[in-house]
Amino acid sequence: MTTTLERETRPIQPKRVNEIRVMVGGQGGDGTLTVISLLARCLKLIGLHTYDARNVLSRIRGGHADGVLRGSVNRVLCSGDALDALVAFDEEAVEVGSPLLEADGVVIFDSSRGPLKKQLPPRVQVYQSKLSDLAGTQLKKTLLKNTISFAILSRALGLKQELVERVVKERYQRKGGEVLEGNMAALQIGFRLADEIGVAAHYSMPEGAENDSLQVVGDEAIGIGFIVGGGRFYAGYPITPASEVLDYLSVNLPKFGGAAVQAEDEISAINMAIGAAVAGVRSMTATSGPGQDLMTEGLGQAAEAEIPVVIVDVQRSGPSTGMPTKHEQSDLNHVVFAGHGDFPRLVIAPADVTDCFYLTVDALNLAEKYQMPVFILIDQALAQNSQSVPPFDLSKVRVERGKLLSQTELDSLPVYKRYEFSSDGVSRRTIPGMSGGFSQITGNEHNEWGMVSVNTENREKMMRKRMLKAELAKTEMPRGRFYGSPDAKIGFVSFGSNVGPILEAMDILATKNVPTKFLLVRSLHPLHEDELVQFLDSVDTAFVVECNLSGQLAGLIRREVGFANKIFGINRFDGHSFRPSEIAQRVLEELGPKTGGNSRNA
Amino acid sequence: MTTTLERETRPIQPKRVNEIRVMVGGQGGDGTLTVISLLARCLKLIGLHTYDARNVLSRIRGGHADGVLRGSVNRVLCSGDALDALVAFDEEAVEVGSPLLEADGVVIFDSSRGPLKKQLPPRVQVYQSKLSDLAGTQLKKTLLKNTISFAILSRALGLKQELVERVVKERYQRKGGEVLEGNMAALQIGFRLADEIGVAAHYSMPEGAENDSLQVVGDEAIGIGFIVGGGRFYAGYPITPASEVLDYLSVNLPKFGGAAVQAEDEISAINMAIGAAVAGVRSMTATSGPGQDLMTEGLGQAAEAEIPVVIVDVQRSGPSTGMPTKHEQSDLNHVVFAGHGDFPRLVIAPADVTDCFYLTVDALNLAEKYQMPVFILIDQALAQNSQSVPPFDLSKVRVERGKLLSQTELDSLPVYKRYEFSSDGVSRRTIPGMSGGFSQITGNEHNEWGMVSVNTENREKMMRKRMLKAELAKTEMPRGRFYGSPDAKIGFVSFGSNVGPILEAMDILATKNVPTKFLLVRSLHPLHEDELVQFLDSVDTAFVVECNLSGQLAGLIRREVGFANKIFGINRFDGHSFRPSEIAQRVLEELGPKTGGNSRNA
Amino acid sequence: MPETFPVATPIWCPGCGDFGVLAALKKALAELRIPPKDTIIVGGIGCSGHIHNDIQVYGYHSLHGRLLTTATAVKLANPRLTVIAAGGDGDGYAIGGNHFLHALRRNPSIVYLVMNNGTYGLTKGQPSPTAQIGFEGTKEIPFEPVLMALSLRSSTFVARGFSGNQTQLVRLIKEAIEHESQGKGFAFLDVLSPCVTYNDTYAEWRKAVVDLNADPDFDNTNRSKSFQHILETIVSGRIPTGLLYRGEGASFERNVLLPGSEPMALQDISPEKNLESYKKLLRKFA
Amino acid sequence: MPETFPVATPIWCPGCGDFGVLAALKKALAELRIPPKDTIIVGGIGCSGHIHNDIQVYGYHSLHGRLLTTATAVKLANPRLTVIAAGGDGDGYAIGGNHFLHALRRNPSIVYLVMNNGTYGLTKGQPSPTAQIGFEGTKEIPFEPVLMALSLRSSTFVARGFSGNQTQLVRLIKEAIEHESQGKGFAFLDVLSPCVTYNDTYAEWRKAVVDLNADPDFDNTNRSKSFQHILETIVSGRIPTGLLYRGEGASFERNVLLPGSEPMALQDISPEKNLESYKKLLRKFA
Ligand SMILES: Cc1ncc(C[n+]2csc(CCOP(=O)(O)OP(=O)(O)O)c2C)c(N)n1
Ligand SMILES: Cc1ncc(C[n+]2csc(CCOP(=O)(O)OP(=O)(O)O)c2C)c(N)n1
Ligand code: SF4
Ligand code: SF4
Ligand SMILES: [Mg+2]
Ligand SMILES: [Mg+2]
Repeated sequence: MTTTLERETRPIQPKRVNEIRVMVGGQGGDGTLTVISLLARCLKLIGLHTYDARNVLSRIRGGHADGVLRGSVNRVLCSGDALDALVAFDEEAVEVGSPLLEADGVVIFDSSRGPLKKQLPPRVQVYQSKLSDLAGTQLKKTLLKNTISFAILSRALGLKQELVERVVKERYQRKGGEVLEGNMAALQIGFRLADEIGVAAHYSMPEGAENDSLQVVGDEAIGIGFIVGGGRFYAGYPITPASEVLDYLSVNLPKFGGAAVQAEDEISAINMAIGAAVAGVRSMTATSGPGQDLMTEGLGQAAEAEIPVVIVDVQRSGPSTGMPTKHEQSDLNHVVFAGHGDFPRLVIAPADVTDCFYLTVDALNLAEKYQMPVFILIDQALAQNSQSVPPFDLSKVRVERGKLLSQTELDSLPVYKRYEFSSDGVSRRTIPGMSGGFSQITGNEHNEWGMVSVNTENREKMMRKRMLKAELAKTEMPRGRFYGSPDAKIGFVSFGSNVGPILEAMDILATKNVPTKFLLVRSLHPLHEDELVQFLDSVDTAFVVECNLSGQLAGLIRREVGFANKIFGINRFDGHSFRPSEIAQRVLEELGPKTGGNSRNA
Repeated sequence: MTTTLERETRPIQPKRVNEIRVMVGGQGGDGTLTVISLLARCLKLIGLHTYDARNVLSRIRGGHADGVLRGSVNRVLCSGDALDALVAFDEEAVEVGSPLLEADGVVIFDSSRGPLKKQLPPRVQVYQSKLSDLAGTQLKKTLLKNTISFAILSRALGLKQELVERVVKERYQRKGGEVLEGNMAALQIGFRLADEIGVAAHYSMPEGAENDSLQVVGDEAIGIGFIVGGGRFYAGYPITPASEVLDYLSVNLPKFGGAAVQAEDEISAINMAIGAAVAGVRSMTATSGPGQDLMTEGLGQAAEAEIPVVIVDVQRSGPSTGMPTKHEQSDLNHVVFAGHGDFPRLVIAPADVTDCFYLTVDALNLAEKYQMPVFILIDQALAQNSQSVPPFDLSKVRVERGKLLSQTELDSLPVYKRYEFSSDGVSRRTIPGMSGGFSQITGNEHNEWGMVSVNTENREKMMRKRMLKAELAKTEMPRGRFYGSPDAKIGFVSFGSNVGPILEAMDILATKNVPTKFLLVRSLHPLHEDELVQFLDSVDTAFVVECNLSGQLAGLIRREVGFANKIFGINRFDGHSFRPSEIAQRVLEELGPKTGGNSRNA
Repeated sequence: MPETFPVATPIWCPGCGDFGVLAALKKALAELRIPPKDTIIVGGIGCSGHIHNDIQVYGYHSLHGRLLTTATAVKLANPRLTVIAAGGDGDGYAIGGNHFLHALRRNPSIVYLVMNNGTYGLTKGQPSPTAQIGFEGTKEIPFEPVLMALSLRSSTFVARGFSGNQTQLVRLIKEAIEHESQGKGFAFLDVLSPCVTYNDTYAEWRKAVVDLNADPDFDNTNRSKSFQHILETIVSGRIPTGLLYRGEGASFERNVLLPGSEPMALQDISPEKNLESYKKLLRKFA
Repeated sequence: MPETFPVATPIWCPGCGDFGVLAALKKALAELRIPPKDTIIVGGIGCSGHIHNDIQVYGYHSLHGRLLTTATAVKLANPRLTVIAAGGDGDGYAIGGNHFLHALRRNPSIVYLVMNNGTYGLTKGQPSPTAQIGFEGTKEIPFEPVLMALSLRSSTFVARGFSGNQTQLVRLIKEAIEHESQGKGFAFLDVLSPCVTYNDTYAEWRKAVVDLNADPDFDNTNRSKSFQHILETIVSGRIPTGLLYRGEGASFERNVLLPGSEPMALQDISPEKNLESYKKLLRKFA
């Protein structure tokens, strides 16, 4: 079989760009996403920052899957609005990716199942060839089409061949043997193919030295933060998109004398986390919506019995089994309100991978200082998309264990009561094995000793004691971040991974002379009312941007600080993150012809 | 052993009353509460209405337990503020009951373990005797002290001996033999004892013919409503204070070809209810807080898969295991917000036993018409305290099955799609066994056929379809009830069993020249904003009365309609229901010296 | 007859054992002439748990691990239906283990097909309770569902098949469905169904499986003997398959339902229908 | 030494079997000289689940049915502790059944005492999975926890005692605690502990119990033989008691924890302590 790279004959001038956006699409499970990670590594080595996003189905093989990589001289926090290049292994991938292509974008198409059918705009450059067939005949492994395509892509992006070879080599070094050889051979085939028919360098990116940033996904950053923050016991049950926390900790916790247990279900997971905490270990569990539901009872137990435990909720499209691999931010109500009875809890919402690391350490400290459950609420995009982040600063990490007594401290006490009333509501803790520290820890209402009690006075005091802790904890909860022009009368309020698209939407709006500002909320419960009141007071219209239908953040804000008539919701709930342009567009639509006008209530 | 009924020598004149309030207190599990139910029966037979309340510990024997019975010529919905008579089997019962005693109240005390120590106010009449000892020596069964005390009590209350004998006979007829004889003998001993030492008739109640009201507790009324409303499948797991629903239905459902299954846990219970509903049966489950937590995932499944199921939440003191036998209203947030993702649900809050019956029928209809989960939210007091209610009117019961197709209707369709889009969001339902009605029912996001789908357009439409149903269902949800003077500027807003104490508090306030009005909310989700807005607009201060610490109803109201600056919370969370005087007192305190003034924000 | 949902193409990876289970199930249903309209498949959550999408019968996709308790209620609601629960080993033995235990205890007449691959396919290859020692670092001795099923004195049908042995599998599924249809109770059938992507055990399993029904010494009506035989087989490194135990006992629906009453799902529940008995309910409180 | 919580008076009804369990447990702990400060009792929810309040050791009152999974983690966190889980049959075999199964599968070194009375005492007498046929309308064959425990190939200690036989019970509890303390795995001890209020089985049980360890034919090291012996005993209307099975296998904590590492609960987790290894974690992402 002869391979032809059908090339159109326009002369190409490499475009100088500070940013490059590439999609690779094909069938789930056939390794197309590897191309994304190889490219990410290349770009890092020439000093760029990267962001990647994956779009897969809840099945292991087959069905459309794609990944987008964005490389930039600046840190980026979303995949943006458009694509410069598209590697497509089938027609469906072209359907999905081409609407986003820049007018002069590049398409690399695997024509093994026939030439490209889709009609593309005239300036789009299409390179097509039977990549899979080529890999099959020459390398006996059709999956190596990926590496072949990567070689071609690297040419179109103007990347140096040595760099590309180094990255592929590094990547398969450990596997060695056939795997390494096959991939290196595939690269050469790709380069030859590109040479043969003269694939042009369409882009030229600024090349610098490798930057020192880390490429990490949110789930992993939480895992790292957990270990560094002194966490030693983790229990979890597999679930998309939280499994990466389990995976990461299963490999890494044992090195530190810790353990990551795969529980039989999420009920077991949270109760194991509770058990380890009772014994004195910093512990955590992570799951997504369905698992969160099952942890509800354990949550109340941790609160009532005053047990420090960190719960990570990685939100996906609900309700119920929903769309397991898809993005959403619709568990706010659940994490803030779920569970019978009144009890304290803290809900922290990291907005980027850096936050995921530092706020996990904070969560561990808060849990132990205030002896209560602390949620880390993230979303699928933040959990699974990798970001370039500055190296985590280990010197900033503090482990604060609050009123956990040492044996010496305990020895000096005349009386030890696990739930002793105190001015800050926090009682001293002992752990089993300490002499003189006997305690009864219970989810029943109890007196200071931890003995079951229905005494009405005691009850009232215990309820207030627990609630007081949350009020005091609030003073240590992460503050929001402010962006934009202080004088703007149009504001955004949002949380989580929306920070990326919103910041870029603000840039777009600025170019249209719509100055905006933005309050990124990072504590969802308790809310910092002061920052919200100040912000909402200062704007005419506040767009509350969230990936859910009902406006859960907007609801929390109305409940806690009011301002219903200034709040306008921008909501998305189709399983995907916002795009910057879409947010800008919705704002412009809402403001109508004359910008800055007051908007109607959502 | 000789028994003496130590009697003080003031001459007694029977007081004519329209109402009588009696407490019987002793150790848990020793049958003292039987006295309450015997008395309730007597009062009904002379035409009075009754209300009883029980105060027990979460243990089977031992520890203080008491019951209060209130009989009145009017319907009463709480146990009120004071006691006319107290039967105390130990000193602790006197401690508990005596503070509530009227100045000229009566105490009947079992002095088997020594004469009464507690000093009581001078006008209180104490009759003490070694009742248990007497029962032990004369009847070989100390527990018969209860029946002895009942005889004495009946004298003090001025009840006719034949009536008392009839009631005791009726009560033990079925058990017959020794039990019946023992109790009848105990009665005689009691009467003789009373005669011997001349127990006076302290009260005289209006005696009429037996009234036709039913004496029912809320849990049972829900059980009856369920059967009459066409419910045939119930699954539950034992839990206080919801077990009575399981108990009632276990006995009665089988008679109708239905089944009440004791599941292995609450997760199983809700999934069984779902399974039966999928098969076409009206189904229900009931539990309390800890079980509700475990049902969270099932709730979302029912909503996403559009399965009609009724969930009864009988609130008790939370959080966690909390105080299992104690009253609270602190699951509002949970039932309204729990569960990951956005999905529709309905929350109905019956306020009295009559509501429990009719609103259960409504819940079944709403669940099936709108194909979604419907909560019936009640509280321990409503669930377990018995009220005299007018006989349920069976002619008012309708069974509306919504879009459940008959085979004939199905036959006439060209296409059948389980989740077909429609103008009201409701799709036609078939049940397995129908020909041509194949459907896929799933908790994954799905297309109209019920096949898993992540198509973005479909997703948005399906989300809106489900949410639309709740909006339309709202028009059929129970409206609130208004009480009091329309012109009053002081308002109450509340729900559930608080209706009793609030109505009486309003009477107290009226006597102090503080006119009030009251909106009793009966739909908690969706809320009827219109009635709230209208009510809140019309008052200066709204006291939101609820048995929880954090003001959950107040929070819901702020979230949905605002008015934060008019709302003032009256909260109780020590495990007991409000007393009328306490509510009145708190209002007066809040209003300060000049009534009607504007109050500060809670 | 209205047009109904288009049967889906399975989502499974090429070569997945579940294809064999689907094929055998279809064949068994067809050969037994079970009316599709009276059949409902209750799927679990997992790769395996999509099987109900691939057959033209009624389908319900349960919550993860909850298929058995749901299916039990479907049966009570309408004993005339053929109720088949089908899911994975993670679904059934990890998160769903308690419902498995209680289904065995109650003995409702439903078929339970477990596509057992020792792993969580859909979440990408974590070890399940039946994972072999060494798989993804597993150190625990694998859970043996057939032994556990035998340990409940109320179990009436315990079997194991292999997706790679269609003849045997079709036979076992047919026997399971017959057990169910005749109201004899819970027909439990664990099917070895390899996950070629994450835990490809085809070769090992093909070597290790042994059909105990082919052994004349094997008595599948004696609970302890069967237990012993299975245990010895396992200890010797082989995998016992076949109809491993068959016993008798009242089914759950028989124990629970009023004999001779109309299935709840088909009852006329209009209030007029039962007015007199409803009045009786009220009289108890008068 | 600080004054700590005052040991509670049991909440049980006079005559409740749980008094016997408490007495035997106290005796066993004392005789083995287990240091109270290194002992933690994890109680379930139920009448039985209050037992931890009645002994001066560390106590944790778990959620209903969750005592085993909690206790497993306590053990992993600090294997030096003596971890005793103690609860009811509703707690352990109904809602908690799955954790029972998985504790048997994982074999953590903890003692599990079930106060088995065939009923839900604290919620007023509903039948539990072990309720005898006829109790409160029960029609299902009672669940046999000891048979199920035997059916897991990883179980290492399966026993049954009777609250009415203190000598045997103390011996069994001591053996269970020794199994746990020596890190041999999960020591499961079902104790017949009658509920005199709702299901008073004292008389029947006293008649029916038989100590299998007294039978020279009984081999408690052979899983299938023990299974058979127990089953036959039950079928003949008697109740097998004694140490019913003792086997060997790696404990969960041995499988999971880095050999020789300091118990997690006692580690110094200040960041300085591990700075170099933490830096290594970061380098993986650079
Ligand atoms: C409550 C809950 N927890 C976790 C998950 C995620 N999840 C989906 S499938 C699955 C396991 C699948 O394993 P198995 O049942 O063996 O099926 P297989 O894919 O191997 O066929 C899990 C854990 C879920 N859907 N729900
Ligand atoms: C999730 C949950 N469901 C139900 C209950 C109510 N509950 C308390 S104790 C109990 C059963 C007790 O039975 P068992 O474990 O046998 O203990 P016993 O009282 O018989 O000793 C139940 C169902 C609960 N506390 N939590
Ligand atoms: S991942 Fe495994 S179980 Fe899932 S479809 Fe693929 S081969 Fe089958
Ligand atoms: S109810 Fe039964 S189990 Fe509970 S304390 Fe009383 S006798 Fe014991
Ligand atoms: Mg599997
Ligand atoms: Mg019990």
